[in-house]
Amino acid sequence: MDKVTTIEEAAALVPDGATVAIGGLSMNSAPMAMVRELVRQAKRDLTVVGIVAGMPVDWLIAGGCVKTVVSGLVSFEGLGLAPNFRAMVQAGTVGIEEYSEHLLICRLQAQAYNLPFMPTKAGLGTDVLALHPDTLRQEVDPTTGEHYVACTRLPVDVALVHAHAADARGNVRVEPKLLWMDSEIVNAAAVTIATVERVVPGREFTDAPERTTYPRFMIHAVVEAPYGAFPTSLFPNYGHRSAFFDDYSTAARDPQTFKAFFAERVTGPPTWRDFLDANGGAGALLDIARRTA
Amino acid sequence: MSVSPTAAAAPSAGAADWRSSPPANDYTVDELMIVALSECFVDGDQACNGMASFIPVTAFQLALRTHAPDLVWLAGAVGLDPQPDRVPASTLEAPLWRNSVMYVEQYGDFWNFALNGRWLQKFCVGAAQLDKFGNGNNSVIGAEYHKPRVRLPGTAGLGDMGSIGKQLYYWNPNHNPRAIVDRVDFVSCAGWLGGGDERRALGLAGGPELVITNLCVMDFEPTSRHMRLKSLHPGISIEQVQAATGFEVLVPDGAIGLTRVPTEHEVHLIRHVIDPDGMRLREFGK
Amino acid sequence: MAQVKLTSVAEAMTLVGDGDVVAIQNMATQAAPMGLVRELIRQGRRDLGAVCLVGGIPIDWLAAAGCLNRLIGAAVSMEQFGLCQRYRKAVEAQQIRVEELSETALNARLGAGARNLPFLPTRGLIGTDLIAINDNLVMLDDPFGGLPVVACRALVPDVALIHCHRADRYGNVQYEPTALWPDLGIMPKAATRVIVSAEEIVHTDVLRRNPDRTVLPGFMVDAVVEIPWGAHPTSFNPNYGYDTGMHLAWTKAARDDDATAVFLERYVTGPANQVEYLDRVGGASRMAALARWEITA
Amino acid sequence: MTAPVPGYDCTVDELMVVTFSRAMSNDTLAFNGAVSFIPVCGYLLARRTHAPELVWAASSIAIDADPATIPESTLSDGLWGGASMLSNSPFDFWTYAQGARYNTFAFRGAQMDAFGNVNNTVIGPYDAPKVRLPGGGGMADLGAMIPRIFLWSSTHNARTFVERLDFRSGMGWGDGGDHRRRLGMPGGPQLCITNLCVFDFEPVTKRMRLASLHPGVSVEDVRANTGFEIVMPAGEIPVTAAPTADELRILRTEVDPTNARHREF
Repeated sequence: MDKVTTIEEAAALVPDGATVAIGGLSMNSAPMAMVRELVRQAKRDLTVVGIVAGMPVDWLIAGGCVKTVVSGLVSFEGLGLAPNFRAMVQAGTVGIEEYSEHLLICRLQAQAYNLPFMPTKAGLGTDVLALHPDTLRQEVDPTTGEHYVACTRLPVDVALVHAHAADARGNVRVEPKLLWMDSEIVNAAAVTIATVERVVPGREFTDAPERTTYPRFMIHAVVEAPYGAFPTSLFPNYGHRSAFFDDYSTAARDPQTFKAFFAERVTGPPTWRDFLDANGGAGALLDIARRTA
Repeated sequence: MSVSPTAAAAPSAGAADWRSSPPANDYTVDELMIVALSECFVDGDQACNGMASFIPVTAFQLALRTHAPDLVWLAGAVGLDPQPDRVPASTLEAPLWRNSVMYVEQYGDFWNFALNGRWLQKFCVGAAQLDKFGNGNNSVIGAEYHKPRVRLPGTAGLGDMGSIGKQLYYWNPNHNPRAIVDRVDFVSCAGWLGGGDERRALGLAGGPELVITNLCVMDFEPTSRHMRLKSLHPGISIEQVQAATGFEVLVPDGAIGLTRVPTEHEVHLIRHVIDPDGMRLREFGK
Repeated sequence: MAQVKLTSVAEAMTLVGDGDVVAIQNMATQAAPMGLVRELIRQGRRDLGAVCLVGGIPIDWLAAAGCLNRLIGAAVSMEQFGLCQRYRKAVEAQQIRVEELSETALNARLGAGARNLPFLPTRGLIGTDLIAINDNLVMLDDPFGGLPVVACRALVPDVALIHCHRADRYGNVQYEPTALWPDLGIMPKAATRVIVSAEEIVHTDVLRRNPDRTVLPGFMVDAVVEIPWGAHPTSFNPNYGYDTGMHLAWTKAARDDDATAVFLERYVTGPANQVEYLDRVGGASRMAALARWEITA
Repeated sequence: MTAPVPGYDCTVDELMVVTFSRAMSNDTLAFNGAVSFIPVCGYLLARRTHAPELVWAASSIAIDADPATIPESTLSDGLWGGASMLSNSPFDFWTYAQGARYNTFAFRGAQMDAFGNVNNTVIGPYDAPKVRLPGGGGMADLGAMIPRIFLWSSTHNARTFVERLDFRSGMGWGDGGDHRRRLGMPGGPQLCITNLCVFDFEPVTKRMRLASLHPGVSVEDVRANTGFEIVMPAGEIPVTAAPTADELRILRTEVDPTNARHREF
C-alpha cells in the first residue's frame, strides 16, 4: 500500500475543527511545509496541540486557522515572543489551554495507553491545575498520602511530524534517533501525516531496522518535503534560519506590513520549493547547512 | 581518583589556576552573575538547561573548567557531557551538543531522569516574574488569566521542575519592580508558594534556593521562606535593590557581604574560551 | 563528566547486600548479566529478591544455590529448554515466594519507582486472579468517572544488574543496534544502585562517535566491570548466540541434587576468573561456534 | 513427526497452521510470544497468500520480519531477519498493544477453560503450588487489551481443557456473556484451534462451541478429551476444510522449511 502522496492531498486529511498536534520542539524539527499547506487550504477552528511550540503555531494563528492552542509554551526562544500568538491570545480571539510540559505529556500518554488518566507530580502547587478542573485533578494516594495530579486523556485527530526518511509503505525514520517528544503525539493520534526529507527504498529500512522510529501502521500519509522543517532546524541536517525569524518578528510590528509579508513570504509561493526560493534560496540553505555535523 | 576528559581537554584549566588567580579589574555584571551561578553547581551534580539559557550554560561550563570537573551537564536536555566549540545562538540546538557521549531522548529517558528525584536535583529558572516566595511566572501578566495584559510564552518545563523536588536557582539579568514582585500574577513554577511550610505540606521537596540578578544575590529566610538579601554586587546599595524590587526587601542582621568578584582566570575563560561570541549578552538585550 | 566507576567484579558485587531486591536483565535465553550473577553466587548472598521480566538460567542458578527467597516477575522459563527446574522446585517447596505480575504491571511498578510516583496505572490484569494475590496491585476508580484501573505500587529495586556491549570507565553504557527489552529501558531507572558488566571497556571518545547508541548515562551507574562473554550461556546479539549444550547440560544436572552441586561447583563457584570459566565451558572452539551463532546443538 | 490427517495430503500441524492462517486478514496487526510456532507459521502463510498487508511483529519486537527459517525459539532474534523496524518493548510495543493498534494475538495455556481463559501460572493453590508454571508473562495484559484473541493447543486433552482453571493468568471471555464488555475490554477470543478440532465461541454465552472436526475425529473423541461441556452447533458439524496444494507448498518450502512447528508436538 503506497502511502506517498502530495502535500495537498495529505493536508486534505485534516478537517476543519480537528485537533491537530504538531511535532518538533521550539526551534527544532517542526513540520513547517505541512503547516504552510494547512494555512493555504484555509483550515478553520483547529485545536492545535504543541508541547513546546513556536513558529508553526504562529503561522496557523496568522492564517486564521486556530480556535484554541493547547501547549506548554509558544515562543521564538531567544528571538522573541511569537507575535500572533501573543496578540490573538491577549485579544481573546484565540483560546489557550496551558499545561506544563509533563502534564501535557501525561494527557497524551493516557490517550496512547488507553488509560482513563495518568498520574504525575509535575504541576503540583502551580496555578495551572486550577485552569483545568475537567482534565486535571489533584489527588492523594490513600496508601502513602502522596499528592499527585491525575491527567485525563487528550485525543488527537491528526499528528503532523517531520522526519528524515520514509519508505513507500510508511515506515519513518528520525536520524540518528528521535530526541524530541514527537512519539507522544503520534501515539495519541488517530491519524499521522509525516513529511520527510527523502522517500527512500524499503531496503534502507530493512538494512537498519533498529533505526526505524515509527512503523508503517502508525503512519497514514507520507509527503516528501526537502527542507520541510525550514525555518526551524532539523538535527543533524540543518540549523534554524534566524533571518526568517527576524524578518517575521519585524514585520509583525505592523499589521499591514505583516499581512503583505505573510502573503509574499509564507502563503503566496505556490509550491514548497517556491517558498524556499522566496526565503533566501540557495544561499539560505547553504547558510543553515551543517556540512560537518 | 577522579579524572575528567572534559576538564583535561580545556586549556589551562588546572585547579591551581582558578584558585590562585587574582580578582579581575575589568569584569562585567554578566560575568559576575555567571560566576555566582557557577558556584552553585558542584561535583556530583547533574545540570540541564532549557531554551535561551545563556547564563546557566556558560556557568556550567565555567564550573566544569574550574571547581567542578565532575559536574554532569545535559546540554539542551539532550547531549550528555558535550564538548561545544563555543556557546551558540540557541541553547536548545545541536551546536551545543557537539561530541556528546549520549543523546538522551525526551521521550522515554529525560522525563524519567528528571522525575526520579535522585538526578538533576538542581534546576536554573528564568522567569518573567518572580515573587517574594520564589514563585515564578512565565504565563501571563495581568490579574485575569483569560484576559491577559501580556501573554508570555508559557509554563513548559517550569511547571514541572518547580513541583518535582528540584532546588531552584533563579537568574534575572534585569532586576526591576515589574520582574521581582510581591505576588506573581500566575504561578507557573511552584516556589515556596505562600511561604512558611506551605510547600512541604503539599509534599513537595526541594524549592527555591537562590536568586541571582544584575544587582544582588538573594536567598530565602528559612522560616518564612521570604526572599532575603544575601550579597550585593560591588557598587550596588541596599537602596538600589529596594527601589528595583516590588516588595520590602528582607535584610539580614549585620553587614551585607559583597558578591565575589570574578577572577582574571574566570573572566578569561568566559570571554575567550567558553563564550567568545558574547551570546550571554543577549540576555541583557544586547 | 562523571566519576570513575570502573572496578573488579568482586568489588562491584559487594554493592549487593543479603536480603536485597535485585533486578536482573534477562529474556528467557537472552542477554543476562551472567558474570555478575555468578559472582553473587560465589559471594554466597542470601535471601535475595529477584526482579525479572522473563527470567531464565540466572534465576535457576540463583535458586539452585539457595540465594533467593522471593521473585517479582512476569515469567520464569528457558523457553525451548523448558521450565527452570530448581526455581520451580523451590517455589513448590515454598522456599521462594513469587509475586507474579503481568508485563504492564511490572513496567508500571518499575516506572512508578523511576518517576517517584506512588503508583502507575494499567488496564491490563483486570479479570485475572493476579490482582487478588498481590497487595501491590489495587483497583482504583478513575477520578473523572471513567473505567477503573489497576494501580501498581512503585517498585524500587536495591540493585539493577545489566550487561552491555561497551562502556567507558565513567559508566556510560552503549548498546549495539538490537532490540531493547524493558529491562534496559526501565529497570536501571528505578533501581537505587546500578551495576553494569560490559563486553568491553572503551575510551569515552569511542562512545562520542555514536552518541545515539548510548542507552544509560554514567550518572545512573554505580559500578562498571569488564566481563567479555559476560552473558554466556545466554545469547548476546549480535556478538554470540546462546549455548545450547550448556543449557542442556544444566537442565540434565538440575534434575538431581548431587549433579546440581557438581555443576555449580564446576561452572559457577569454581572458576577463579572469566578466562577460567570460558575454558571450562568449552574454550576457544565453543566461543568460535557461538560467535557464528551455531546454536542448534 | 506429527500425525497425517486421514484423507488430506497433510499432517495435523499443517492443518492447524492453514486454519489459523485463513482466520487472518489484510487488516491484521499481530505479534507473537514464546513457543508460538503455529501462530508464527500462520501469520507468515497468510502474508504470503491472502493477506499481503498483514503486519506481524516477530517476538513483539521485529515488525514485518521475514525470516528465512524459523528458529527454535519464537522469542529469539533468529526470527527477526528482514524486519523494517526493531521496536523497543517498553515504549513502542506496549504503546501499540495498550492503544489497541495491534489487534491480533494468539496464546495458549497449560489450562484453558470453556470461555477461553488461560492459566500458565500454577497447578494447585497459588501459595502452595503442585506445579509452578513459567508465569503468564504478558497474557494478563494482552487478554484485556487485544480485540482478536486466538487460542491453540497441540495437546487437546482433559488436563488442558478444564472446567475450572486453578488460576486465571489471562482473560478470555471471563465469566462469559457480557463480562468483557462490562470490564471495558475490546473484542475477545475468536477461535481455538486444536489438534482435534476447531472451536468458535457461542455469541451469547461465549462458551466454546464446536465449529469443525478434523478428518477422522468424532464428536465423542473431542468430548472425551475435553473437561467441560462443549456447546454443539445446530445442524451437522462440518469437517475442517482441507489446505490447498499452494498453501502446503508455501508452508513447507517457504515459511517453515525446517519444520520448526513440529516442536509443538
